Amino acid sequence: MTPDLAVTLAGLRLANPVLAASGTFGAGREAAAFLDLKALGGVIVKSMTLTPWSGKPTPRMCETPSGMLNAIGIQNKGVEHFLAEDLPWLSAQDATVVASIAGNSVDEFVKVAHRIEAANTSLAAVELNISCPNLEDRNHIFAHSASATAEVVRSVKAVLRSKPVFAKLSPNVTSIPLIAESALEAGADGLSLINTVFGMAVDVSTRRPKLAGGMGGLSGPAIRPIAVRAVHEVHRLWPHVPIIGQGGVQTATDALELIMAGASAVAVGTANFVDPGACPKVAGGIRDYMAAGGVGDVAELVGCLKLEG
Amino acid sequence: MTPDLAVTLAGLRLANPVLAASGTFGAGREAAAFLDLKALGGVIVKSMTLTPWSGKPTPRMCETPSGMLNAIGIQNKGVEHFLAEDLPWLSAQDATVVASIAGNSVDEFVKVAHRIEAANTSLAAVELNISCPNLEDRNHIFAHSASATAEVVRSVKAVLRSKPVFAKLSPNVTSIPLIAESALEAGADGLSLINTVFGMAVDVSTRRPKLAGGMGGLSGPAIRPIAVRAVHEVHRLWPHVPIIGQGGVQTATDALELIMAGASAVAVGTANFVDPGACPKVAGGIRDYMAAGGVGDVAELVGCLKLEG
Amino acid sequence: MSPSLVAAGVFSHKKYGENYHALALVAPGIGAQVEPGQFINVSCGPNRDFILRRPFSIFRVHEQGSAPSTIEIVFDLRGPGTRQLAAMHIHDKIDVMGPLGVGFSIPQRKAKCLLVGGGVGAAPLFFLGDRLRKDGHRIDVVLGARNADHLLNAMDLRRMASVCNLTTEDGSAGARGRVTDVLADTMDGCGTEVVYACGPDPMLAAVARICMEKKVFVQVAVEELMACGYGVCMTCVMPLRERRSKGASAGRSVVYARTCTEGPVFNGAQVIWSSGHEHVAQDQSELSLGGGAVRAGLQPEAGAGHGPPGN
Amino acid sequence: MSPSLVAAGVFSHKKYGENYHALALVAPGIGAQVEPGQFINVSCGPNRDFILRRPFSIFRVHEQGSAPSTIEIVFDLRGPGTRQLAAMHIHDKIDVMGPLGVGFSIPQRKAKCLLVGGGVGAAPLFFLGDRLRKDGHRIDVVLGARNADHLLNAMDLRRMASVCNLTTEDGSAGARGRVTDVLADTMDGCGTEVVYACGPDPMLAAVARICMEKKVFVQVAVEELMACGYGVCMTCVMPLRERRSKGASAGRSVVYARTCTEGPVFNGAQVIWSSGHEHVAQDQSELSLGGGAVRAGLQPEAGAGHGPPGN
Ligand SMILES: Cc1cc2nc3c(=O)[nH]c(=O)nc-3n(C[C@H](O)[C@H](O)[C@H](O)COP(=O)(O)OP(=O)(O)OC[C@H]3O[C@@H](n4cnc5c(N)ncnc54)[C@H](O)[C@@H]3O)c2cc1C
Ligand SMILES: Cc1cc2nc3c(=O)[nH]c(=O)nc-3n(C[C@H](O)[C@H](O)[C@H](O)COP(=O)(O)OP(=O)(O)OC[C@H]3O[C@@H](n4cnc5c(N)ncnc54)[C@H](O)[C@@H]3O)c2cc1C
Ligand SMILES: Cc1cc2nc3c(=O)[nH]c(=O)nc-3n(C[C@H](O)[C@H](O)[C@H](O)COP(=O)(O)O)c2cc1C
Ligand SMILES: Cc1cc2nc3c(=O)[nH]c(=O)nc-3n(C[C@H](O)[C@H](O)[C@H](O)COP(=O)(O)O)c2cc1C
Ligand code: FES
Ligand code: FES
Repeated sequence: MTPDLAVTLAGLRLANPVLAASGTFGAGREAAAFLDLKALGGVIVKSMTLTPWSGKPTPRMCETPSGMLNAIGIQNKGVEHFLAEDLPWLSAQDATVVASIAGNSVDEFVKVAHRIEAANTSLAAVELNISCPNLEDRNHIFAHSASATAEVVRSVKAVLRSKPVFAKLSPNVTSIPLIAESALEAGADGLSLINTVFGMAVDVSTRRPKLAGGMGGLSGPAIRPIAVRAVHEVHRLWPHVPIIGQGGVQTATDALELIMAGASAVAVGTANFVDPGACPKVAGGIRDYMAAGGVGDVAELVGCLKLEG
Repeated sequence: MTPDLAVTLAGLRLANPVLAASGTFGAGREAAAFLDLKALGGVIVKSMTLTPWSGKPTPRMCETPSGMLNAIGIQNKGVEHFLAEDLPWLSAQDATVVASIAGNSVDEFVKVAHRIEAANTSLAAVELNISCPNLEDRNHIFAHSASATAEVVRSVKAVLRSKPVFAKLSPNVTSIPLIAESALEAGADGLSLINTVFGMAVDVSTRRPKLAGGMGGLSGPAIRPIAVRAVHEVHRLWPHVPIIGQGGVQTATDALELIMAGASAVAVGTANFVDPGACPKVAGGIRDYMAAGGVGDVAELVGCLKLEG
Repeated sequence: MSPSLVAAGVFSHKKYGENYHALALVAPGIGAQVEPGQFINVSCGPNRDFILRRPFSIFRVHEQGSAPSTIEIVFDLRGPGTRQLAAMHIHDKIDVMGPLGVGFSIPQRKAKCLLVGGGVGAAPLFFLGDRLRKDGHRIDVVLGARNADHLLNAMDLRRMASVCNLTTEDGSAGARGRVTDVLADTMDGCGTEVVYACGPDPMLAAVARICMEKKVFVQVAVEELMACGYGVCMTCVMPLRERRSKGASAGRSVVYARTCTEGPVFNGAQVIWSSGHEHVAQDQSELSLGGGAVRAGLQPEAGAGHGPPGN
Repeated sequence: MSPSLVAAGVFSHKKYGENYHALALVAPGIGAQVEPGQFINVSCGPNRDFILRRPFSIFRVHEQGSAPSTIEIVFDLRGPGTRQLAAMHIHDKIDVMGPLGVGFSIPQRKAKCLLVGGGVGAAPLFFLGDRLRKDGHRIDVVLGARNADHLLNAMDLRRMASVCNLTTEDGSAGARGRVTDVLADTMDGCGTEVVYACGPDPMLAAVARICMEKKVFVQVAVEELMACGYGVCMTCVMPLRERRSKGASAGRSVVYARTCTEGPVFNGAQVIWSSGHEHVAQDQSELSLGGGAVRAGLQPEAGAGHGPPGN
């Protein structure tokens, strides 16, 4: 029996459950030097905005124990560049592509969604990166508010009718289920859990923050327990909602933690920086685990966590 | 010039700014085999409750990248045992002692505070561990609600008039400053930042959570960036509020990150498990840093972080 | 003796069969004072995957004339920590905390002692056996393992034992089966008065049950996950039945005792063995309530034992 | 040539003076194709303190007859990564990604080239010098460092250079002062047509300014913090002045270019050097707005540049 790694999340069909996380794989071009993009479950491209964004000043990253902080500020060339340059190239590679949308207002999200819908492409799905400051609400992060989350999701879903939409939630909230609930009520087809954890580091010799932006987003193995918890919390309340788990995945074991907690697929982020071939390696390890344990379909593992003695 | 490491936080006088964190140093007895308790800035004892608590089933801990998860469930022998057995012993060692109170209702906090006030001891201060489930509010954690936080603080302050009270906040909230504000308005003399970060880990061979309790609290170096961020967020809004920074401190550099972000003192937690002498070593390293840089008084370093270019 | 932190030097590194590594350490101050059943907590060197020390029982103590005695530990490869220890060479330095815990109690009068060990868990029985023999007690042994390769240094035990019964699950050495299959007969045949057992929890539970049926005093050395090893973190607890005489709480009750400081050796009759993941429910209900284990289990939104985390 | 991941073998490990380690690596596929100014990204082994690779310039390439060419890197000890590399022995394996980045452009016609280097940052000038000489260009050198001990392998540069001026901050070798103190005179004396500079940012900024005043083409190789090294993370960016001709955005503008893929070699006249922690404000204002840098600075609750984090 060859294990079946294919999964479908709210219409998003993946050959295997391991995607590259947004912002850690560009639009696949650079990584293609190292691997065949078809070997990935999918590529979630760097978040795109309505107009090109230049991002934050440097230094934009620093390392922390088993992790890193980043404050890139979503530097990207905008949705038009994605549609004109990146997507056709990705399609030519036969890659499964998920677009990620970011913006500083609901209107910006909607306009990007509109462009994507109008372009009527082979895009497989859309992720909403709502861990952005909402300039219309005193810079509060969309994903930190149930109502702002709902507003973005509802408005995007109103124009983007042909693709499954995943809301990517922030772990920096009191209750992830509360935000998840409002995203789902607003029509999200699935959830991505989690974006980076807010953190900060200080250079004690210069007495300055190590990031020019002060605070940054913590990623890497250090946050994996937080991601597993988030996926578990949401999955036990909505077992049928597809979740793309992410946060600290480096190995197949890490991915299986998220899958058993309830993720139907996982995204690999920071680990791509060390090894552009991380995603297919993780998928291969999941296949080995399934083969060794006689698991025929990866779906059997989703949320299989046993809680009671 | 010998650097002056003594600090005073809202009347809490410490010979140096490095304390042992609650729950990681017992009541000092076991660690006393390895070091002189007077060498610590202070000992924050394991949280105590009105009656003895037995804690959660095992396994209660697991390791994660650069950190660990725990779910002890505040196993302790209760306030009477503390007052009758631990405190007299600690006082005989000339240790500076901070009590930590926990409870499952406001009433339980108040009753413990009352016993402490009535005992009229040499206790230096009290920390409120409000990262406990509130049984009167559907198990919600006190520290996750501004109003519940305020109620605990206000009620305790009403009976505990002779000691400074530090509210120990949880990082698992959307806005730490919002909770801090309500703790301060309710009369907290200072804040302890941060308690552990909620997380979870899965044993993929047994398909069970690695902790019997499912979720647990993440501590250790992995969470240091989260602690530094929390201290910074609160300090920049209330620069005069004394903060005991904690989360991932292993070395003097780690402690200085928190101090520069705005902590007047730091507490060392998980690092005590590896080295019971961690606190005085951290204090010694701070002294070396000050001597090398010509810093006379550690207070000069508190919040000295430079944000602008 | 109270524990200390010592920079120990690796004195020798041996292998027992395919699976077991033994490190002898020059650990000044520890070797002279350690008791059978006690353990040390070892820093395995810097590693990304873990931050804590690793506990190991004292396998043997070697007197070195006037030089400090060396202590020996034996271990199998489980994860990153034991892998790093297995890469240690003579003269390497290892940061050791010890001696830790409460060891076995030694009979006051001459007694017929049975040592029962499973796998590498048998390690402390060697040090214990040496001590019992020195004190003039009769020793019998039941040693079990998965297969012949995993029987820990059976030769040494055979030398000190009057009767030495081996069991392996695959029958590759001794009787096919588990130590508990031959335990009752061995006890009867030897007239055993005291049993000392170390090994995996399910084995210890079965040994304790058999001993209790036979009303033979049994001491077990348990292995629990430990964060600190010296008594401050409360991760390593075992539920014990206790008889209290004082006031309101008089009668039978259950307490969580710290394996690292109140153990790792316990009276086998007192231990409440877990069945699978969590401890036997009817015993748990006797635990004093708190924000932790039991109450949270009653909350509808959290599965039993799966309440909000509490430190 | 597109980069690849290679398990490289350590071929030799030398020291230059007290401070610099040089590792020659057999890195099949990389040595034959790498260009001066390119770099490799090295996994320094498992470590608790960091997870990312460490970038190093190609210091030299050694032809090995029919065997694959070896590449050499040189580095000083800064933190945990370089400490681990410094502990590498011959035959150890190192996981290497490369070749990465865009190297120096070589003059199309014979030219008088001046190489300017500071500290260990001078590393890529050795490989570049070899190439320029092979192509028949004249080479002059200005090499500076803190003290004589930190002058990177000055002998080698002296051999290839027509003029070689050394500077040290303490005067322990060459002229007392900095490379920029002797740069203009050297350029005048040598009739320099192209300048290649590597070293710390403030040195590069000063070199670029002097060259721009003299209207001499200057290429700089910068070192920025890098998370990925191959173009996907956007951490390593440098602000560059760009001239655009297209449509609405025509005119002068500023872009953040990736050091790892669009650099590390840039036209020195295009780079906007940072003054201290952040980049010069008036240039920043020309960056296209977004959730990031500039707008957040306008928000009252967040200090300039200290807005909410955004990935
Ligand atoms: C008092 C005491 C004495 C011990 N004596 C010995 C000994 O003499 N020889 C020996 O080989 N081992 C002994 N152990 C177990 C030993 O501590 C573990 O094998 C070791 O910590 C594993 O570390 P690791 O990093 O290699 O593996 P990890 O990756 O930490 O663990 C691998 C596996 O081993 C299990 N494990 C880890 N720690 C323990 C533990 N403390 N007890 C039981 N299982 C554990 C884990 O759950 C996991 O499944 C003892 C444990 C205790 C508490
Ligand atoms: C394209 C490129 C080429 C390089 N070539 C060389 C070289 O040939 N020889 C050499 O010795 N070094 C070179 N560096 C710098 C080298 O990468 C760092 O010294 C190394 O990463 C430090 O790692 P560490 O773990 O030892 O120290 P860390 O603890 O990571 O850092 C120690 C200190 O060095 C600084 N640092 C770390 N990384 C960089 C970096 N990428 N650029 C500048 N400063 C940094 C840190 O800010 C910190 O202050 C190059 C860097 C880049 C980007
Ligand atoms: C440098 C960097 C840039 C990122 N950029 C984005 C982004 O543009 N959009 C987004 O939704 N997430 C972004 N992320 C978050 C990742 O997609 C991922 O959710 C997070 O890093 C956790 O996964 P990891 O621990 O595997 O990295 C970024 C992360 C990093 C480290
Ligand atoms: C095993 C363990 C038990 C703890 N028990 C308590 C407790 O009883 N009360 C409390 O306020 N905090 C408790 N904490 C939290 C610590 O005091 C500290 O805030 C936290 O661990 C972060 O610091 P660290 O990263 O240095 O460990 C506990 C932490 C650990 C690891
Ligand atoms: S291991 Fe910490 S109390 Fe036993
Ligand atoms: S280092 Fe990642 S884009 Fe340059």
